[in-house]
Amino acid sequence: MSSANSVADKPDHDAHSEFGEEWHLAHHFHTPEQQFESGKMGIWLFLGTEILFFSGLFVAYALYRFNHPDLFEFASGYLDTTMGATNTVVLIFSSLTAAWAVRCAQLNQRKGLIIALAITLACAATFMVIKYIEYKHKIHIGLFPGAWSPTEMPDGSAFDPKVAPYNLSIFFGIYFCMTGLHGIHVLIGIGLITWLLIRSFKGEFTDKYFTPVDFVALYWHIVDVIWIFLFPLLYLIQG
Amino acid sequence: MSHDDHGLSHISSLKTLFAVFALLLFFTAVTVGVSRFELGRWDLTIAMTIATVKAVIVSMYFMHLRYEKALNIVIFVSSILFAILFLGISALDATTYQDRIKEYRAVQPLEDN
Amino acid sequence: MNPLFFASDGTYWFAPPGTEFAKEVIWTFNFILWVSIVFFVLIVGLCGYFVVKYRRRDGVDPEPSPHHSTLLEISWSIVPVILCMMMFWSGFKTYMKMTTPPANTYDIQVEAQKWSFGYTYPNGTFSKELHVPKGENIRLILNSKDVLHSFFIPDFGVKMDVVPGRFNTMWFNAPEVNEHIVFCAEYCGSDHSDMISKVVVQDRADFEAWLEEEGNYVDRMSPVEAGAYTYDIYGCSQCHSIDGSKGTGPSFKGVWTWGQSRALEGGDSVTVDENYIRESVLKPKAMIASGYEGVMPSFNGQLNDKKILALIAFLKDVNGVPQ
Amino acid sequence: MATSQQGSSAQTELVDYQSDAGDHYLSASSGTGFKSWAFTLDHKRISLMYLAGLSFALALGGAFALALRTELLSGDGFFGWSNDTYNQMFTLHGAIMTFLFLIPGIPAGLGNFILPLMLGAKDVAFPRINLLSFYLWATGAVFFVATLLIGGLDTGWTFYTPYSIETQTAVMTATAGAFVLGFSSIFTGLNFIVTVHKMRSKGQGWFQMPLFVWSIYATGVIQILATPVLGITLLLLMAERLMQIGIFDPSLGGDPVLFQHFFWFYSHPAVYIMVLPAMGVASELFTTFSRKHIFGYGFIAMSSLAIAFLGFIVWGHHMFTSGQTPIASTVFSFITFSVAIPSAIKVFNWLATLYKGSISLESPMCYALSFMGLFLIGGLTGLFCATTSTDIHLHDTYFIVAHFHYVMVGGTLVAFLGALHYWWPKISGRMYNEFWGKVSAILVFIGFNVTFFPQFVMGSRGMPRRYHHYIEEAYQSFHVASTIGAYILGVALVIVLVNLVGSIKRGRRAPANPWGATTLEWKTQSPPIHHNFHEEPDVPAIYEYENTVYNREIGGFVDRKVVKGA
Ligand code: HEA
Ligand code: HEA
Ligand code: HEC
Ligand code: CUA
Ligand SMILES: [Cu+2]
Repeated sequence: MSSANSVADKPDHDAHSEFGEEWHLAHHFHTPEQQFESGKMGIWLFLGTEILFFSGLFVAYALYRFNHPDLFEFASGYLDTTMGATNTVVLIFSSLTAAWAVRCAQLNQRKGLIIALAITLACAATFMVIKYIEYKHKIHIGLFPGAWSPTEMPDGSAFDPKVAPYNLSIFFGIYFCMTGLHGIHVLIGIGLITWLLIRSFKGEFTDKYFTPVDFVALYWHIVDVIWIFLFPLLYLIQG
Repeated sequence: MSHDDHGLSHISSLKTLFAVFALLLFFTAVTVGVSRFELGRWDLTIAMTIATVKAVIVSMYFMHLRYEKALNIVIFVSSILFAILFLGISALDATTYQDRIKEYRAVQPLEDN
Repeated sequence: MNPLFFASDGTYWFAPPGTEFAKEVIWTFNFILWVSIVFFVLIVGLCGYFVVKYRRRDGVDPEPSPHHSTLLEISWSIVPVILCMMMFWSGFKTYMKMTTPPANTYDIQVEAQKWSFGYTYPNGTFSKELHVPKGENIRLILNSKDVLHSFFIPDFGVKMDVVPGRFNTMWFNAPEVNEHIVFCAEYCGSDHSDMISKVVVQDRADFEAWLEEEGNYVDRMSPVEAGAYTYDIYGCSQCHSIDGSKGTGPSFKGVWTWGQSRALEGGDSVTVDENYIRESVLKPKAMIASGYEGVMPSFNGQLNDKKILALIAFLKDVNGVPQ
Repeated sequence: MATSQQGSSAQTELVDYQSDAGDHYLSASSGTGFKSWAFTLDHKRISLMYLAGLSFALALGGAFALALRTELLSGDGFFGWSNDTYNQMFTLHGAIMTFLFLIPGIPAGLGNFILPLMLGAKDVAFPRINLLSFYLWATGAVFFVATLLIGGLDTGWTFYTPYSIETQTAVMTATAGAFVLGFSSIFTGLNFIVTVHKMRSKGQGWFQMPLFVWSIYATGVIQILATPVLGITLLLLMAERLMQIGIFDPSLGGDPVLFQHFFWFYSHPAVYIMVLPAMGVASELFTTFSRKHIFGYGFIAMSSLAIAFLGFIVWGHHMFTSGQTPIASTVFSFITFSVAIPSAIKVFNWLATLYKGSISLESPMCYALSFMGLFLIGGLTGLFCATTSTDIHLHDTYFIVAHFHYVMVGGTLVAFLGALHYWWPKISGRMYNEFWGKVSAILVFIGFNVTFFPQFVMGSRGMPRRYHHYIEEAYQSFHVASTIGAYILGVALVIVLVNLVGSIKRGRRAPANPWGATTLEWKTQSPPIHHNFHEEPDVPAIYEYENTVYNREIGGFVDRKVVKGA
C-alpha cells in the first residue's frame, strides 16, 4: 500500500497553460495524469460501492434460495427464459459497443464514437422494452407483491394455493427488487449515454479528453456484469 | 502504467473486443443449454461458474482491468471480498437458525399459508 | 409498589441473583469491572501525573525521550489480549449453559403480543403471570403474534427476544420461592414500557394447586365475574376501557348499543350481537370498527368458548343489557 | 507572503506564515454573495456550511434529548406525554444525532477543511462531488425535518422490522432521508480516499502524513464498504412498506432477524466511522500540546486500519439475544474482543506521548484529556457488552445507553469540540476566549459524567432502554441525576457556541500557528487564502517540535527553517 503512487515524485507543473485547454485540467491538479488517475480511482471506488449496494440483494437471494430451494424451483417457472436470454445478449452487445465507443474517443474517431454510443443507447432501450413486457405480464397475472393475487400457475393453469409454496410472494419480492434496481441502473445509464451523445455531437471528446466516455462505459459494464449474474440466478433454475 | 499505453490509458484493439464479445455469447449459450438438463445441485455451481467467467472477462477486457493500476484492481476485488464476507457470515447464522422457523411453521394451521 | 427485584442485599450494581446464571453473570461482570478499574486508574492516574509533572514551564525545554518502542507496543498489546481471552472464556462458559437446556425440562409456551405476555402450561392452562415450580428446570418456548419483543427477567440474568414466525427458547432454574419482575426489553411500539409481567416461583405443591385453580376459573366464578377476570388478565384493559373513555380501541361502555348496527371502516356496517363480539375477538382484522386502526391481536387459541361467553356476559353487564 | 526574520543561528531562518494582506477564503476577493456560497467548490467554505448545519442538527437532537430527559424525571412522565410521544422523542433524538450529526461530524465537517491543508493540496480531489455531498446532507436534513412535521418516527434509530413495516409514522420519509445521508457519506469517503492517494504534496509519503489523515483515510474505507449496505437495507425496508415484498416480514414468511444482520453490517462499522476521526483528532492534540513527537506513529496509523477492517466482522454482537444461533454469537463475541486491542494500542501510545512532554492545558488539550478518560470508560464498558453472558443481561438496558453515549458523546462529541477549538483560529482567523474555553471543557466533562454514569448502574440493575414509564422506587434517583447532568451539558454546549461564534467579532486575530503544531495546515496564514497556500509547501518533518518557536510578539509560533545553501 505504501508504494502506491502519489504525485510526489512527479515534476511540478504548476503553470496550467502548459497543458492548453484541450486537457480540461482543473485548477487543483498539477498534471493531466494526476487528474485522470484521480478520476479513475474515484470511479473504481464508486463501482465498488455499487457492488456492495447490490450485495444486499444477493445475500437475501442466496439465503432464501438455500433455505427454500423448492420455492425457487417452482417460481422460476414463471419467468420466460427466452426473454431473459435475449436481454442478456442485448446487454452484452451494448457492452461491446460501449467499449468500442471508448476506443473511438481515444482515437479521435468522432463518427465512430457517435455510432457506437447510439447503438449502446438503442440496446439499453431494447432491454427496457423487453423488461416492460415481462413486468406487464407478471403484474397481469397478479404476481406483483404489492398487489398480490396470483391467477396462474407457471404452466398457465389456474392458480392453486395448495400446491404453490406458502412464501411464493417472497420470490417475486426478490425478483422485482433485483431486476427493478438493475432496471433503475439501466435507466440512469440511458440518461448518461444520451448526455455523452449530445456532447460528442458537439465534438467535445478527443484523445486528450475522453474521461466521461470512459467512466460511463465502466458504469455500463458493471450494469452488464450484474445482469450476467441475475440472469442465471433468476431465470435458469432447474425445475 | 502498462507498456502498450497511448496517452492516458490503454486502448483495446477491435480484435480483442470482438473476441470477448464472441466468448460472452458462447458462454451465454452454454449456460442456457446446460440449464435444460437435470443436474441437481451442480446446476447452481455450473451456472455461477460460467457467470463468474463472463464477469471476469468483461472486467478484464471491456473494463480494461487487466491494464489497470494494481490499486484499482485491489479496490474492485476487495469490494467483492467484502460482499462475500457479508454473505458468508450472515449465512453462517441464517442457515443454522432455520429449524426454529421450520418448527414454528410445522404447527401453523394451513389457512395461514 | 415494592420493587420486587431491588432489595437491599443486592450489590451496588446488581439486584440479588435469583438463579445460578445470575450469579455467574455477576461474577463475570465483576471480573471485567475490576480489570477495567485497574486499567482506568492506571491510565488516568498516569495521565494526571504526567500532566502535573511535565507541565509546560517557561524557559524549560523538555528532556528528550524516545518516540517509539516496539517492546512496549508488544507488551501493551499482549496483556489486553490475555485479559480479553479470560473475559471471553468466562462469558462463554455461562453462555453455553444458558443456551443448552438440560434434557428434563418443564416447558411453558410464552406468547407475546402488543403489549402483554401470556403463558400456556403443558396442560393447556393459560395465565397472564408466569408461575414456575422452584428448583426445576424451566424451559420457555417463545413466540410473538405481532412484532419483536424480548423476555427479560433481570433477577435471573436471562433475556431472549420473542420473534414472530419462529420459536426461540430460553431456560432457567430458580431455586427459591420468590417473585420477580419481567420486562419487555425489545422495543415494540406504543406501550413497550408498560409491557411488564411477573414470575412467581412456588413450591411444587403450591404451583400445582395454582395451576388447577387457574385453569378452572370460569367454572368457579359467575359468568360476569369470570368475564371481568378475563378482561383483566388477557389484557383487554390495555386498549378498551369500561368507563366510556376512548383508548387504542373503542370503550366497552356506551359506544355501541347492543342489537344495533355498528359502522365499520370501509363503509359497511354490522349488527352488534354475541356473534359480532366472538368474531371481533377471534378475527379482529375481519371487521374494523370505524375510526380505529386494526391493531387488535387475535385471541384465537387463547380464549376458549367458555371464556368468550363469560366475556360476553361481562360486556352485557357493563352496558346494562339484560343477560 | 511569508515574512522572514533573522534567526539566532546563521543557518536557520524564522518564518511566520501570517499575512497582513487581508486576503483569505472568506474575504471579498473570494466572493461574498449568496452564490459564492451556494455554488462554491472551495472545501473550506463547504466545511463551514457543514459546521453550521451540524450545529443545527446537534441542537435539534439535543433539544429532543433534554425534553426526554425532563420527561424521565418521574416514573410516569414529568410532562405526562403519551407513550407515543416519548417513543418519537428517543427515535428522533437517536436518528438525528447519528445520521445527521455524528457520522458527518468530524470527517465532513472538520476534515473537509483540514484534510487538503494537511496534504498541502489546493482542494479535495473532486470539489464538485464534495459540494454534492453537502447538498445530499442538506437534503437528508430536510427529509428528517419533514419526518418531524408529518407524523414523526417511532421505530427507534435501528428501524427493526416488523414494527417499522407496520407503524403508521413517517417511516418512508425518514428512511429516504437516511438513504440520502448514506450517499452523502459515501461520496465524502470516496473523495477523501482519492484525495489522500492522489493529492499529497511533493515528497509527502504515506508515513509523513499526519495521524488525523490516517484516521480519515481509515474512516473513508469504512464509509465506502459499509454504507452501500445501509442503502440497500433502507431501500428494502421501503419496498417492504410499499409493496410487501416480505423478505423481512414474518407475516409473509420473511425473516426479521435477517434485517438485523443487514442493519448491523453497516451500523457496527458505522460506530467506527464515528470514533476513528475522533481518535485522529486526539492524536494531533496530544502531540501538539505536549510538544513531543507522537509516540508510536506507525502503530497508531496501522491500528486505525486494523479497527476499520476488524469492525466489519463483529456486527453480530448486537444480536446476542435476537435468536441468532449460539455458534454465531460465540464467534462474534470472540472477534469483538479483537477490536479492543488496536484501541488499547492507541490509548497507550497517547499516554506515552505525554511522558516527558511539555504539557500545556489549553482548551483543546482539556478536551483531549477528557476524551481520553471518557472514551476509556466507554471502551471498557464495551467489554461488558462483548462478553456473551453479561450482554444477555445488559442488552437493551440503560447500561448499553450509557456505553454508547460514553463512546459517542464522551468520545466523539468531546473530540469534535476539542478539534473545533483547536482549528477554530485557522478556520475563523480569530482566537476564542481561553477562559470560557476551559470552563466549557470542564463543564462538558462534569455534565457528561453526571448524565451518563448513573445510567450504567440503573442499567445493570435492570432498567430497560426505550422505556417511558419506569419503577420509581428502583430507578428514579438515577434518572433525576441523569437529567440534572443533561442540563449542565446543555449549558456547557451553549457556552461553546457563544464563545466560538462571539470570537468572530470580539476575538483577537489569530496567528498562523497559535499552538506550535507542525502539520501543514499551520504553514499558511489564518484563515487561509482561497488556494490554501501561497506556494506549494515543503513537506514538514511532522511532530518535530524543535522546528516551531514561540514568539511573544505575535502570540503564536513561527517556523524554524533551515536555509538552503546558507
Ligand atoms: C462511537 C461509537 C462506538 C464505539 C467506538 C464502540 C466501541 C465498542 N463497542 Fe459499542 N456500541 C455503540 C457505539 C460504539 N461502540 C452503539 C451506538 C451501540 C448501541 C446501538 C444500539 O443498540 O442502539 C453499541 C453497542 C455495543 C454492543 C451491543 C450491546 C447490546 O446491544 O447488547 C456491544 C457488544 O459487544 C459493543 C461493544 C463495543 C466494543 C467491544 C467496543 C470497542 O471498540 C471498545 C474498545 C476500547 C477499549 C477496550 C478501551 C481502550 C483499551 C484499553 C485502555 C486497554 C485495556 C483493555 C483491555 C484489558 C481489553 N457495543
Ligand atoms: C451522537 C450521538 C448522540 C448524542 C450526542 C447524544 C446526546 C445525548 N443523549 Fe442520546 N442517544 C443516541 C445518540 C446520541 N445521544 C442514540 C443513538 C440513542 C438511541 C436511540 C434509540 O434507542 O433508538 C440515544 C438515546 C438516548 C437516551 C435513551 C432513551 C431511551 O432509551 O429511552 C437518553 C436518555 O437519557 C439520551 C440522552 C442524551 C443526552 C442527555 C444527550 C446530551 O449529550 C445532549 C446535549 C446536547 C444539547 C443539550 C444540545 C445543545 C447544543 C447546542 C445549543 C448547539 C451547540 C452547537 C455547537 C457547540 C456547535 N439519549
Ligand atoms: C392492542 C390493543 C387491543 C387489545 C389488547 C384488545 N383490543 Fe379489542 N379492539 C382494539 C381496537 C383498536 C379495536 C377497533 C378496531 C377493530 O374493530 O378491530 C378493537 C375492537 C374490539 C371489539 C369490537 C368493538 C367495536 O366497537 O366494534 C371487541 C368486541 C373487542 N375489541 C374485544 C376485545 C377483547 C374481548 C379483548 C381482550 C380479550 C380485546 N378486545 C383486546 C384493540 C385491542
Ligand atoms: Cu413488547 Cu417491548
Ligand atoms: Cu457494535
